Amino acid sequence: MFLTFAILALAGALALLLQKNAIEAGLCMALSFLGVSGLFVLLGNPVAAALQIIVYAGAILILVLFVIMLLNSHEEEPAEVSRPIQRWGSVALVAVLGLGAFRLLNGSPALAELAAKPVTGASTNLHSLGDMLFSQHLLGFEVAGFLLLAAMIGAVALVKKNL
Amino acid sequence: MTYAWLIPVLPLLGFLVNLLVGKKVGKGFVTAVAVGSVTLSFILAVRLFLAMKGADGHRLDLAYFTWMQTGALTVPFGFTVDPLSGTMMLVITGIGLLIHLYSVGYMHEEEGYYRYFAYLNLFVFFMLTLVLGDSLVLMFVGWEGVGLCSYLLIGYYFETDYAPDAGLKAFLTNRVGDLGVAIGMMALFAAFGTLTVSGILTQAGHLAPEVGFGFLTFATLMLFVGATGKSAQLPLYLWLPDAMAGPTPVSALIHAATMVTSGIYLICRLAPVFQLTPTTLTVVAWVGGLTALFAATIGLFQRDIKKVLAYSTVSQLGFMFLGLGATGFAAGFFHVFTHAWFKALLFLGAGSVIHALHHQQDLFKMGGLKSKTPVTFWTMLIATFAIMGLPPFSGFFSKDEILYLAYLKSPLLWVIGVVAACCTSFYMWRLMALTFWGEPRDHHAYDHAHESPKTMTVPLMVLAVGSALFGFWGVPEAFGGHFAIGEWLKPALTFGQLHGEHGHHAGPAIALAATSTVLGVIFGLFGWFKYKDGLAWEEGFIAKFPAVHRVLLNKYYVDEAVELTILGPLRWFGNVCWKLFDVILIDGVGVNLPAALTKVAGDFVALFQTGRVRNYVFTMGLGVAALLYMLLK
Amino acid sequence: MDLLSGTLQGYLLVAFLLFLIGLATVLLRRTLLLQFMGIELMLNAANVALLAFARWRGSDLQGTVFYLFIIAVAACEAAVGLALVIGLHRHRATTDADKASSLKQ
Amino acid sequence: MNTLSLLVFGPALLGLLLLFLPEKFGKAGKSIAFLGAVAFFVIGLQKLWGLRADPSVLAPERFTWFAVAGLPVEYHLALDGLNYWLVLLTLFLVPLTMAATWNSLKQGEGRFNGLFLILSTGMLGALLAQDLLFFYLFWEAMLIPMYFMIGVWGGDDRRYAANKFFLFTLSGSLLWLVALLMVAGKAGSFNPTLMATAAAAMPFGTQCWLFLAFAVAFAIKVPLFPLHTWLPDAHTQAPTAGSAILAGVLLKLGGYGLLKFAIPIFPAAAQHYAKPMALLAVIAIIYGALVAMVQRDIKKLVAYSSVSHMGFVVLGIASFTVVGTQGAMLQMLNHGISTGALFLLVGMIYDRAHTRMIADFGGVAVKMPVFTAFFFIVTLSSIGLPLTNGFVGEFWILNGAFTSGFQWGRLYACLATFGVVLGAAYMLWMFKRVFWGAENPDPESGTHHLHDDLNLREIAVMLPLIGLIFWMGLRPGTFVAASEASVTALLKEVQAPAPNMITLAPAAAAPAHGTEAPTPEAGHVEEHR
Amino acid sequence: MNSALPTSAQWAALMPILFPALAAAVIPLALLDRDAGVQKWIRAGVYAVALFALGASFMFLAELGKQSSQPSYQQLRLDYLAQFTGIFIVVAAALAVLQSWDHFHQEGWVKGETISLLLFSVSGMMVFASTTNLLVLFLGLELFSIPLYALTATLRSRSSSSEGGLKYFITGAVAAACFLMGIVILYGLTGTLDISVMRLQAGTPLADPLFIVGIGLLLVGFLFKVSAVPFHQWTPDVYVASPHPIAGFMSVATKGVAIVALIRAFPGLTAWGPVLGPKVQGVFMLVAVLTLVVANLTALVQTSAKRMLAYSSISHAGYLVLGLVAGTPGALTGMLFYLAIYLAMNMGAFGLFTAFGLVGEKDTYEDLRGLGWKHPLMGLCAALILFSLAGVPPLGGFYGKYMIFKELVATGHVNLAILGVLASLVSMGYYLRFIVALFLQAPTQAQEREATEAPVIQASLARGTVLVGAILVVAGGFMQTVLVDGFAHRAIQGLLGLR
Repeated sequence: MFLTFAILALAGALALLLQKNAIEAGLCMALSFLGVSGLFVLLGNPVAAALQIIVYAGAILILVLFVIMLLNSHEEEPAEVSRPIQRWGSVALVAVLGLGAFRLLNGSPALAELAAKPVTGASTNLHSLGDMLFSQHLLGFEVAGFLLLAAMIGAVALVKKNL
Repeated sequence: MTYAWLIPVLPLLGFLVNLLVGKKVGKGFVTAVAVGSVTLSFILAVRLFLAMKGADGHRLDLAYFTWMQTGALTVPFGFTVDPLSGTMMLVITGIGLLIHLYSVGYMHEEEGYYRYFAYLNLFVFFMLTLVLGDSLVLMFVGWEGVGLCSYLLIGYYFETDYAPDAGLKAFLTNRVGDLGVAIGMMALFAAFGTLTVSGILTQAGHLAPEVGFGFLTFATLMLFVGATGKSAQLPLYLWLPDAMAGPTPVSALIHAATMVTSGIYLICRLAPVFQLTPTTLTVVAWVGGLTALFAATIGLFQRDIKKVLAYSTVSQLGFMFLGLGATGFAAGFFHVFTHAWFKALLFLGAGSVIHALHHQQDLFKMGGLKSKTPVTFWTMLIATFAIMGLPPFSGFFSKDEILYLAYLKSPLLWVIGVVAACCTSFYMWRLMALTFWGEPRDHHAYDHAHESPKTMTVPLMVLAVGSALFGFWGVPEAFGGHFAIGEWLKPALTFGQLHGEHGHHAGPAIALAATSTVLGVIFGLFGWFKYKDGLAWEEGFIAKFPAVHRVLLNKYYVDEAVELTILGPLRWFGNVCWKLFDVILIDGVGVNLPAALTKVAGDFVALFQTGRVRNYVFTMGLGVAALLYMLLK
Repeated sequence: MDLLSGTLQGYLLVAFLLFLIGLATVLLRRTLLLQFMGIELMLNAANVALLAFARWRGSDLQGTVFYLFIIAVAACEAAVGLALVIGLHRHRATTDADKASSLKQ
Repeated sequence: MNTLSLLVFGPALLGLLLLFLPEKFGKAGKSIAFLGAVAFFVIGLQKLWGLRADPSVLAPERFTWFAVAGLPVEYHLALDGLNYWLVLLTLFLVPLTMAATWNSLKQGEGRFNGLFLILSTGMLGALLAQDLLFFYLFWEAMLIPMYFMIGVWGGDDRRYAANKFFLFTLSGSLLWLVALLMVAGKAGSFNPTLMATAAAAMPFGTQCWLFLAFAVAFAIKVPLFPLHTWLPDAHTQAPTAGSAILAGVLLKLGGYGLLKFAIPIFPAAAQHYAKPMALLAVIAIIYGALVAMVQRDIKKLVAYSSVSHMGFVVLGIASFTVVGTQGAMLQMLNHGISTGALFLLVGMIYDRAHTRMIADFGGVAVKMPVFTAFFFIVTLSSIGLPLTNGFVGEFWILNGAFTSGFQWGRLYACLATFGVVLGAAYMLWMFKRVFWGAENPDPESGTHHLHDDLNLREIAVMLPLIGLIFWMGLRPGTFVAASEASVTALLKEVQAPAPNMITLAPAAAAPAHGTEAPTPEAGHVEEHR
Repeated sequence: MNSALPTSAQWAALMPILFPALAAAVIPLALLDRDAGVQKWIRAGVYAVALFALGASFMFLAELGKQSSQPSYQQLRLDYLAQFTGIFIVVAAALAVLQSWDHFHQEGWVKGETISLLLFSVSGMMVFASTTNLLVLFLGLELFSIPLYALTATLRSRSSSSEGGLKYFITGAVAAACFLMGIVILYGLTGTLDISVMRLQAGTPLADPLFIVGIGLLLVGFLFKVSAVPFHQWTPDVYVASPHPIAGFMSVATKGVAIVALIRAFPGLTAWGPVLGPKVQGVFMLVAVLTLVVANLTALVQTSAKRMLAYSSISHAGYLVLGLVAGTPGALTGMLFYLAIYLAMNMGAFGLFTAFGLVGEKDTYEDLRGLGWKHPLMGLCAALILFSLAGVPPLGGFYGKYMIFKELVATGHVNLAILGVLASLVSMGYYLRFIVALFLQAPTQAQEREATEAPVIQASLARGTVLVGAILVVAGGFMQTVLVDGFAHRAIQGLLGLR
């Protein structure tokens, strides 16, 4: 199961990377999100899985697609200048970082120690989550509220029609 | 002796008064101030001289205040009057007075009359400081000061092209010499710990002569370098002929009678120290001898009457150094003394001629003036006899003493001296013949020629008397005298110390004197005969030996050589320093290049600021990778 | 250790790869909207790692709380980011990141 | 208010006020500044003159200013033998320069003089400060007013010159700051005495590096070859007042700093580097003179002459003898007077002719005899003619170097004398070309634009300077008496080698010694005392 | 489940943050995009509210400073360092608000949401600076970043504005993602979100490579906000695109809180153990060197004065990071002092543009020609501020550098100190260029003409702020003891537990 969802998530992401059409790329992203949410289920966290679908795939992605439609820019515009350094440099950079990540995962004793421990604890439920959120993380919650408000005001300020 | 300080200060006051108000108040006042101050000064000088003569050991030390005092260096401000400086003092004020008087007539038409007399007074002040100063530093004040006055007076006609150049040349050449004096002073200070003359001489008495090249030799040689500058010896004689650009009385006073002899005075002053350094004395003798010959040969074919006299002066100064170098300090000084009279006379006579011919200085344009300017003629004749060494005129005794001592030092030096003396006779008679005999070659000037006014002729006559008679002060024993001047100067020259006695009158004194005198007379007559009727002989000589004549006329091309080998390279090097080192290397490479490189580096770094956000992220990514690598390494 | 089975390392690998793919999208794609999606991917990657760690930390609830906040942040970024894209599109009629390079040097 | 504090900070306060004066009150501002400067001079003279025998009797003003993280910085102003005359010189030159350049500026006169007053605060503060960080503050703060004086009121190339001046000087002092912090950190204080103790405990190599950092900062200010190239530009481009005060006082701070801080803190290193320092000084003397000789601009010529003259100061300091150091002290004053006067004179002729090119002149002596006389006297002072001040300083320095405890002293002293010759060469050559000869026939020439001789104001400005030139030449003791004790103590403290006097063979031992003396360096020479 | 209302002590911790946030929430109600017909008194009211909120916040913080209590609420802890930072932010924001009144009126673009966003950002910064909990830290970071993204692009009539905003957004989001990833890794390996607990907690694998990567990614987030090289490239573009007061605020406050957060996260060299400590120091060293070199060199070749100031702010980050390299309490104190002066200098410097009435894209040196003489007071302030930026004594900027260099030298980093002074030398080059433009160059004829035609510039508030900046800069030069001992010293002592 893990492999399936992992491949789904990664394949979706990779497809997004390689996709020319913005809308199709959006759909690929949705696919990737689905894979991720599957992973969350495997991690015993159905709440997160649900939120992933609802908020990410449901809200954010739709927002992105909306904007794509609005701007009517489905296809990537042709490049004015090809920038091989940027392209191949980026590829190399990502490859090196990927290699590093791979080695890191195999070379970290602390991680191995942690992974070796048995998985304990029940899967997350909403009730305990709410409790936690409104007691120990009330501050964070408030800050997040302000954050959303600020983002809203910002977005409004930025896209009003009259210049 | 409380008045002693007035002797130099009076001329200084005269200078200040004339410079500040002279322009406005008129020539009468200027004359009164200038001549008056020197006259007073002269009178006081005579009094002081007599007081000194009566004093113990013929010596008066007058201390005024401490001039400099720091660390181990103490320089008092004070005067010393002894036979040496006393005699010089009299010569300066005396001849100075005469020349002041003469100048009243000579300069009466000049616009810068007040300026001229102010400078002249200043010169007297500095010259007196030089001879009276009881420390080397104070002497140096006078030493540089007379150079300054010489500079100012040479450049008196400052609107012209040549006079400022000549003045500059004089000052700078003198400065080169002064450099030697400065180094010499430092060396003497290092050796003796004091710079007062008495202090140095006292200690010098306890020292052994220095064989070879020791520290003292270095010091005395440096002082001698200074002397060559001031007294126009090889190789620093170059300025003196050019110095004739100044008014003629100046040439007489400064560039013949007084300032140029200060080199000899300096060496005499420090005679006990020079005694300790035979190497230096040898150098002095040879330089003197060679200068005498060298300048005399140049003098042979000069056309400018003052140039002839100038080279003659250089040559005579060479004789004096020859005398000093042959340990005849007294003899050298004797020649200074006699030369002061007859050379001043010659110059003033020449000035009189020039004045008569309305500033005509070219010998080839003169002629036949014997009758027009009789006083001038006769007085100059006396001076000519003196300079050619005809007995019993003054020059005979002094020159003969020098040649005799030179013979003792080295016969070759004697030969050189005699050749130079012969040349002297020749060109002097050439000068006389061209000026006073023959046909006038410039009729216009001749027709307007007239004898000079009294203020000019009286000094001539006084000087003529001096030229004729003062030789008897130093009649050598060979001629029945007892060299009185030597005895007189002895306390000053030996400072009561050991004095390297030379075997006086051991050699063929009379024979030598006779030889040189006869040769001199022969050459003098030769010159007179060849020139008394005109320029034909010289033209023939030029036709026969054009090269020799050209070389001599152009003074061996030394000026050109100096320009080519010293001044040119110096300027070139200055330019190199400026354009190459300063502008290109230090400023360019050292200052502007780093600045420019920084700019270029900035431009280069700015290239990475492409404005494309993907690049920014890429750079960040690289940064992350590098950072993680550093941390994990 | 088998990365392909559901170990902690496996989840982290997925997370890292997602992260890098997101980064690659930002680096390689010129369309601002795609770059924006890449950023969302990167945030998501963090989510995966976070929840995986939380699971191995005894199903720590803090992780899920954090996850909630991250989603909120992602939403906020989406709002502002998309607004910025629209703003730029108004002026330049483009969504090409490389063409938005008037500010430089 | 305390005297020293008043003298230091008073001008700046007045200057700041003047900066805010509106442009239309420029003339009034100028007068206020001048009166203020005169007042400060009078106050200074009145309070300080009586102290000239021993300035250190004046109680220092001292308290801890701030101590950030354990390193206290003191507000410490004090008069001592080394700074006494420089302080008076500064107080004297500021009003004098203002008066001399009364009509030189076309605009912003009030502000210019305001900056001038601020500059004088910087200079006085640097001279009086006894705490090194305190000194550093003034040292750097001086740059700012000078920068504006050059940059705003300067010649055509003023921006380049001002920037170069600023950055060049700053580069040295910034590196110096690092060294300063290093020593002060070790000493726990910026007090020179404590720093000297701390420095002495460091390895010799470190001391050398630190000394170099100190010396370079000061050498730039002096300026010592090859760090001098900012000077010609700054001098040439600065307005007259700027050049005069730059030459008059600012350069002195380099020599003063060397003597006051660099040498006492690193005595061993300083003596280790005495030879290279002296060598550079000799090069500066000759090089400055050579370059001055080929200049076409009078002001630039004078600027390079500064390089040459200040080389003497360094030579004197490097000699580590009382005579040489005292000579350096005196030479600093001399240079302040005579080069300051030269710049003022050049300014006077520039105001009339609007050119400074030597070739544009000729025959000025006919048109402006009084000016010529002044210029000539100052020239004489500059070339070190005896009886003027220039001679005494140079003579002492040369003597000091010659008898210096270092073996190279004699050679360097002899070489340095060439600078004296060259000095006469370039100054008099310039004098000849500008003042003598026939009047320049070109109707566009500078001489042609000279219509009037110096006015009373200008004569009044020059007279005190001329007076000082002769006073200092005749009675130098007045001006170095204050520093004699300080210098002697300083040299004793740093254990300078004893002067190298010569002992000659006495008469009895004559034959034995005579032959073995090929050079003046060897042979009879032996250490004396 | 202690979900009861906060106690009064807890309120004390919250109030300084809540005031700006509430004001920010209220302001849009009055003035959300109604600029066209809005009454002037409403505008004034909005600004007054903003200033009131900031003032209240300031009062609270100041009051806290007098007491010895350090109130906390949940993950929030208003210790002395937080108080210092809070005051720092509030002052910067207040100056920015004052300047923006003039600036936006000059631009003809007065919008309430700008002020609102600014205040949100202030709240976010305070949160960011007052916590050691990484979760809250992240939220604070986003709360101040996201409004700033929007603020950068707030002048939407200008195309460069939205471009700048977008660049800020993309780079910022990537950095935030890295930061987040770092937090997640750290959390995963230690099980706690509190960074101050983390390094002291038993069993923390301080030398584990994954842990180090977490720390590294955390560093990336901080360094991005500090705008240290190589995470700096957004800075100039964003500052140029922003309105002048906002640019000033960003340059000061963002960098300030990020530096404070760095001080919190890396208080001294030994904080992270013997392995990681030196490595982090090495990173700081490299970053500082790169920052000093690159920023100063690039600043030298700019033609836009504002862009130059942006690079200059990057280079100041370099000096600040040098303080971290030294890492001694003295150096950290010096950094705080530096920040205080930097606030005055940079708010003043950016305020100059408003004070001179340079609207739109007029921010090159050419546009500045001769202005120093035209406005003498501003000219003098500009000179003081610029010389202070360059670190010329006796101005405040010098002492900041002095304290940092002193500690650097004392800890044996003489090379870095030398590099630092050389960088100062280069920086002098470009500050001088600013001064040259202000004083040493006469305005062009076109500028003269324009100046006579244009209406008189009304910028008394902005000029006031510049004056305040200049006064602070001078005060920093002469009363450094008060500043250092009064605030910075105590803050660091409190942080390091030395009291």
